[in-house]
Amino acid sequence: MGEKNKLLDYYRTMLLIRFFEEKVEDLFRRGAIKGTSHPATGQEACAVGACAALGKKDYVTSTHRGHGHMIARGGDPSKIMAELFGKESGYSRGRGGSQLMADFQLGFLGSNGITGGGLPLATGVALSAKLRHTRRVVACFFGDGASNQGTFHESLNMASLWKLPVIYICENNLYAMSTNIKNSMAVKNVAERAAAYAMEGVRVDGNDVLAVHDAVHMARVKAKKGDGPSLIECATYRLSGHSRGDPRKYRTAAEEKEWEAKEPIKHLRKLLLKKKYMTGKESTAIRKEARQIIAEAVKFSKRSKFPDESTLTEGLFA
Amino acid sequence: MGEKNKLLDYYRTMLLIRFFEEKVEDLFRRGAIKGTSHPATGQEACAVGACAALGKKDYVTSTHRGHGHMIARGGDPSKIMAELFGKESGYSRGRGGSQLMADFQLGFLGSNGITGGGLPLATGVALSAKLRHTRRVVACFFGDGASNQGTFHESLNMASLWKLPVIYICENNLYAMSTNIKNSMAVKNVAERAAAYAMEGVRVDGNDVLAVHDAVHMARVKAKKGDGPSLIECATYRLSGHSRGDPRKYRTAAEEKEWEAKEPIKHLRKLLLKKKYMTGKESTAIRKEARQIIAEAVKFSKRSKFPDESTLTEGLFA
Amino acid sequence: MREITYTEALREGLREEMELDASVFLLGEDIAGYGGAFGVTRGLIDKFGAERVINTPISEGSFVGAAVGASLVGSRPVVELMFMDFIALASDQLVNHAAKLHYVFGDQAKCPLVVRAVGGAGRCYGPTHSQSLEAWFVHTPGIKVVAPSTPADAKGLLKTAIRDNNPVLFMEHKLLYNERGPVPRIADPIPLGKARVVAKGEDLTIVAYSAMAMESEKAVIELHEHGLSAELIDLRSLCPMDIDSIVESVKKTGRLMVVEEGHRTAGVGAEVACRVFEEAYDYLDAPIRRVASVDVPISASPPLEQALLPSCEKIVTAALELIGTD
Amino acid sequence: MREITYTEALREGLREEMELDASVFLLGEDIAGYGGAFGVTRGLIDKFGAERVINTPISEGSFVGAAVGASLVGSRPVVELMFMDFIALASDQLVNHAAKLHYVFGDQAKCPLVVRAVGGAGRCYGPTHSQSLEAWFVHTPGIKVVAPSTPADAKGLLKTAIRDNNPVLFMEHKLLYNERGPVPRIADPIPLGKARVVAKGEDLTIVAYSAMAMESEKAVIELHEHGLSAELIDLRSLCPMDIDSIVESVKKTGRLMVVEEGHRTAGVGAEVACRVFEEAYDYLDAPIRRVASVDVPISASPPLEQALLPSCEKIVTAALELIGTD
Ligand SMILES: Cc1ncc(C[n+]2csc(CCOP(=O)(O)OP(=O)(O)O)c2C)c(N)n1
Ligand SMILES: Cc1ncc(C[n+]2csc(CCOP(=O)(O)OP(=O)(O)O)c2C)c(N)n1
Ligand SMILES: [Mg+2]
Ligand SMILES: [Mg+2]
Repeated sequence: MGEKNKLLDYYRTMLLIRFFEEKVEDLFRRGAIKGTSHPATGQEACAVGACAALGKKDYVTSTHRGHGHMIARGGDPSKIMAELFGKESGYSRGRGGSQLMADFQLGFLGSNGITGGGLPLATGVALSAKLRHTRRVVACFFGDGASNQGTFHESLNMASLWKLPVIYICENNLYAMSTNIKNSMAVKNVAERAAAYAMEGVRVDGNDVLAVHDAVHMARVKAKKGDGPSLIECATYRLSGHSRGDPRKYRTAAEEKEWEAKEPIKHLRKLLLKKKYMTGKESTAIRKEARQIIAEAVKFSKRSKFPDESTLTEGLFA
Repeated sequence: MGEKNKLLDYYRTMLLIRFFEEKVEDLFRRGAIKGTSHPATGQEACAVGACAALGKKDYVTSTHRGHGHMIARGGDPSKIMAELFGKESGYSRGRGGSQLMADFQLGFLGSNGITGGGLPLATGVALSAKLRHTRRVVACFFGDGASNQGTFHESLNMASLWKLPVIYICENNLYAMSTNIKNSMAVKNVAERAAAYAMEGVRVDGNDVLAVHDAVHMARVKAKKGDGPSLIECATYRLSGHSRGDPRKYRTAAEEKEWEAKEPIKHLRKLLLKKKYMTGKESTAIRKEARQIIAEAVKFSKRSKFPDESTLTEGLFA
Repeated sequence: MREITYTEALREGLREEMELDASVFLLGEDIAGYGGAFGVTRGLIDKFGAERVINTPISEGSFVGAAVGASLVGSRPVVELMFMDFIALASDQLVNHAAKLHYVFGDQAKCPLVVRAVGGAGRCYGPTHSQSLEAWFVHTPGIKVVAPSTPADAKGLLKTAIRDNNPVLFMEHKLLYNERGPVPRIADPIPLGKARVVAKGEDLTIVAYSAMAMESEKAVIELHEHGLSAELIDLRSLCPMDIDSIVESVKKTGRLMVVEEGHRTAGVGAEVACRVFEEAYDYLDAPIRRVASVDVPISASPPLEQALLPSCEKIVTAALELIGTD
Repeated sequence: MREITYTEALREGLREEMELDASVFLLGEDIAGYGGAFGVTRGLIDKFGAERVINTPISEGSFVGAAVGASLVGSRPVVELMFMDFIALASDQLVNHAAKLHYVFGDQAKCPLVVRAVGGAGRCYGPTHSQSLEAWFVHTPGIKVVAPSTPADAKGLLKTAIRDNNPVLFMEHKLLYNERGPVPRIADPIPLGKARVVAKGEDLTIVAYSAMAMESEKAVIELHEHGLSAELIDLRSLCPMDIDSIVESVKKTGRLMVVEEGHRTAGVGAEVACRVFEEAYDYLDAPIRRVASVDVPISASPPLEQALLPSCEKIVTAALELIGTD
C-alpha cells in the first residue's frame, strides 16, 4: 500500500473512532445507553498508529478506554456499539459492556476494567508466543495512571528479563481521571521508568499518527528479532471527560484549548491536504462515510435484541 | 560516644546477631524448635550500621529475616529466642514465630512474613510521621527479591511524590531463596531502580558497617530536612542457607568462599585491632560475653511456659 | 427530622470525625478536588486541606498498605476504594497484615483503619465494577465488616468505624448513595454488632443488609398485601454479627430467609443460616431460604444484571414459597 | 500396587501431562533447580528444560496474571504459589480476570490455568504461612477448586485440572506431602465434582477434604471403637461440588458433620451445611455440625496452633456430641 492510501486509511479509522465516541457520548446524554464508558476522543492517533504497525497475527491488549483500540484493530463498530447497548449482538453478548470486549480472531484479547490489569496479561501472552515460537508480538496499551500500579513494575521486569516480544504502549494523556500526572508520578515522563528494567523507553508525540506508527514499528522489529520488550510513551490528551458525566473541573480551559489545537485528526487532515492526497471534497465524503458507519452501528444496536434471561447461567465454564 | 566505643558497640552487636543465628540453626538441627527461620548470618553489618544511624524515636520495619534487625535496634535476644520456641514470654507470646515480632517501644514495628509487605507499611508510617509533624524517620529493610514486588514500585513512587521521611534499605544478598538476582532482575543493581522515582539510589558495601552507617546517616539528614526518601542498596551475602534445611546447591563453593573472605565481622575485627581499639584478649572477652547472652536467651526460653490454650481467642480485636 | 442522602450522611460523618480528631485523614483515588467517583468526599479538601484529604496514585495495594502502616503509629486513616472489586488488589494488605497485627503483636499494635469500599450492582457497570465481596472478609478473623443501608446508619456506623481501634471494611452501596432519609443533626455513633429491626412480624424472619435491606423492606410491604407479616432485620454489621437478634426473631417466627447481594455459594447467607441452624434448630418450622445473586459474573446488560440480582419480587416469591412449605 | 508419596504423585502428574502436551509449562518461585519450596517440581527442569519450568521473580500478582494471559492464547500454565497465603497478592488476577473472561468473552476465550497453592497449617509456620483460603474462591463463580487428600487423588485430580479448560485452584496441603499411598502407574484422570466415599457407615455422615479427610479417616476408626459407624465423604473438589453424594448419604444417616481446616465463619462448611439443609431438610435428625479452625490467626506456637486446628480428637468429640443430641 502506498503512502497515500496508508494515510487515507489512518484518517478514515481515526474519524471512525472520533465519531463513534461522540455518538456514544450523545447516546449517554439522551439516556439511550446505560452503565458508563470512557471515550478515546483525542487519542485516536495512538490507537491507529500503533495498530497500523502490527501484523495480522500479532496480539493486542487494551484498557477501559478501549473502543478506539478495537476499531483500529479492525473491530466491528456495530458489535462494539451493540455491546454498549447491552445487546445479544454485542461483542460480549451484553455481558461485558464498554470495558470488556474482545475479538480473538483479530488478536484483540480484550479491553479491561482493572487499571493495570492488562499489563501482566500481555506479558503472559508474550511469554506464550515466545514459548510457542510463533514470532508474534503483543501490543499492550495502558495509561499513565496504570503505570503507577505494581503490575507495571512486575510485568516490565519479567518481560525484560525473559526478552519477551511485547511492546508496552503508554497513552499518557496527562490525567488518570482527575489526577494530573504531576500528582501521581514522581518522574515527569513514563518513559523514564524504562531504564529501571534495562529497557528502551521512548517518548513520542501521541497525536502524530506517523510518529506512533514508526516507534511501534521499530519496537516490533526488535521484538521479532528476539531483542525483547520496549516501552513507548505517547504524549496525548483526551478531549472529553474521563467517563460520562465528568465535568472536567480539574482542567483549565486554557489547557484544553492548547490541546485542541494539537488534536490528531486536524493534524492529519492538514497533512493530507498539503500532500494533495485528498481534496476538500474527498474529505467531506470520507467524513460522511464514517458517520454512516456509525449511524448504521446505532441502527444495528437498536434493532438487536437484549440477551434472554434464560442465557444467564450459560457458559460459566468452558 | 567516641569512635572507639561506637565501633566496639557495633562489634558487640554484630557478634550477638551472629551467635544468635548460629544458635538458632543449631537448635533447629536438634529439633528443639519448630517452624522455620531465616538467619541473617553474614548480613550483620547492614542491620547494625543502619540502626546505629537512626534516632531513638525513629521507626524500623523489617522482613522475614528480621532477628538481626531487631537485635540491632536493641531488641531483647531472650524474647526473640523465646518467640522462636513458641513461648508465652516471646515477643509475640508465641503467636508470630520467627517472622512476626515487634517492639513498638523501640520503634521496631515488626518483621514480616510477606516478601515486599513491609514496603507499603513503612511508607504509611512515614506518611503518618510527616502528617503528625514528628520529624521521625522510617528505616525500611527489604531484600533484593522483594524489590521485584509491585509494592516496591508503588511505595517508592508515593514516597518520592509526597517527600516522605523514609529510607529504603535493600539488603542485596544476591539471592531470593535459590534465585540469583541475574534471574530475577532486569537491571544489575537495585539502586538503579531509584531513578524511576526521581530518588537518589546509592550502592554501598553492605559488609562494611561504617559504609552502611554513613549512607543511612546521610539519608536520614535528608529525610529530616523534608527532602524525601532515599534508596540504599547494601551489597552483602548470607553465609547460611535461605531458611532451615536449605542445601544451598544453587551456589558454588567458590562463591561462598569469596564472600566468606569478605564477611563483615572479620572485617570489623581487623579494623578494631589495627586501630588498637581492642586487644586480642578483649576480643575474646567480648565474644564470650555475647555467647553468654545467647546462652541465657536459650535458658530463658526453655524455662518459659508455652502459652495456655485458653488464651487462643484472646485479643483478636483491640 | 431533616432528611439527607446517604452520600451526605457519609460526608457528615467524615467531616465530624475529622473535626473531632486530628489524627483522622482520608486517602484514595480522586477523593480531593474531584470528591471521589461518587462524590462522597466532595468539599472536604476545602475544609481540611491536602494534608488530610490525600489523592493517591492508582496503587491500591500500596495505598491500603500505607494506611495500615499509618494506623500503627497514631493515625486513623480512612481509605476509599473507588469500587469494591479493586479490594482484590489490596487483600494481602488487609488479610495478611491489618487483620493479624493486633492479635500477633498484642496491645502495642493497633490498626484503627477504615476501608470504605463501593460495592454492589444495579448500574450496569459490568463484571469488574459491581461485585459484593464482603464474604471474603467475614471469613477473615481480625477485620470488622460494616454495611449500612440507610443514611442514618451510614453516618452513625461510619463514625463508630472511625473510632474503632481495629481495621473495618465499610461497604457502601452505589445504589444507596442517592437515597434520602432522616438523620439526626447530632448523631450518636451506632455500636457495631447491633442489628436493627426494621419491621416487626410474626410469620417469617428476613435478614438482610446494605441495599438488600432496602429491597427487603419493599418486599415486607408487598408481603403484607398477601396477608403475611414478616420481621425484617438489617444486620448493619456482618462482623461482629448480631446472631442473638436473629435467633430471637426466628424463635418467634419459625422461618428464616437471608437476602444478600453477594454470590450465593459460600456467601454471608450461608453463615447466617448455619448459625441459626446451630442455635435455633428446634425452632425452625421450614428450611432456611437464601436469596442471593446467581453464581455467574455480573453482566453489564440490564436484563441480565436484573436476572442475576435479588429483588423485591424474588424476595416476595421466595417468602411465599417458604411459607408454602409449612 | 506400589506406594508413593503425595509429592511424588504430584510430580508424576506434572511430568505425564508435560510429556503428553507440549503446551503445558510451569511457572513459579524457585521451582526450577530448587524444585520448589516443598520439592514437588524437583527434577522436572532436567527433563523439560528452562523453557517449560520457569523460575519467576517474587511478583505473585504478575506471574499469576501472566499465566492467565498465556492461557488465553494456547498455553496451559501450571503456576505454583509457594504458600497459599500469597494468593491474596494474586486474587485480582484470579477473580477479576481468570474467573470472568470465558463467561464474558464467550467461546473464543478459555483460561486453561492451574494454580497450585500450598495451604494448611500444622508445621508451626505462623499466621502468614499456614492459611487455607479456599473459601474465597469457592465463593467466586468461574474458578474451580480442587483439594486432594491422597497421593492417588493428587495425581489423578492434577491431571484432570491441567486438562480442564478453565482456571483451577489446586490446593495442596503441606502436611500431606510426605503421606504415602497406592497410586496406579497408569492413572486415569479423576473427574472433578465426584466425591469419594472413604468409609461406609450408618450413623453419621462426615464430609471433609484435603488434610482433614485424612484426619477424619482416623476419627472414623476411633468412632468404630465407640460402636459408631460413620460414613466419610472426601469432597475432592469444592467446585464443582458433589452435593448429590452428600445428600444421598445424609438421607441414610440423618446426621451431617463437615470438617474443614479453613476458618469457621463463612467457610466451606457453611455452604455444605446450607446445601444439605436446603436439599435434605426432612431427613436430618439433628443439627449439622461444623468442625473448623477457630476464628483467630494461626499461631506459630505448637500448642496454640493445635488448639486452633480441627483434629481427630475434636472430630470424635463432636461426633459423639452430635449423636448424643439425637
Ligand atoms: C484497579 C483500578 N483502580 C481504579 C479504577 C478506576 N479507574 C478507571 S480508569 C481510571 C483512570 C486510569 O487512568 P489512566 O491509566 O491514565 O488511563 P486513562 O483513563 O487516562 O485513559 C481509574 C482510576 C479501575 N478501573 N481499576
Ligand atoms: C509474597 C511472598 N512470596 C514468597 C515468599 C517466600 N519467600 C520468603 S523469603 C523469600 C526470598 C526473599 O528474598 P529477598 O527479598 O532477597 O530476601 P532474603 O531472603 O534474601 O533476605 C521468599 C521467596 C513470601 N514469604 N512472601
Ligand atoms: Mg491517563
Ligand atoms: Mg536476597
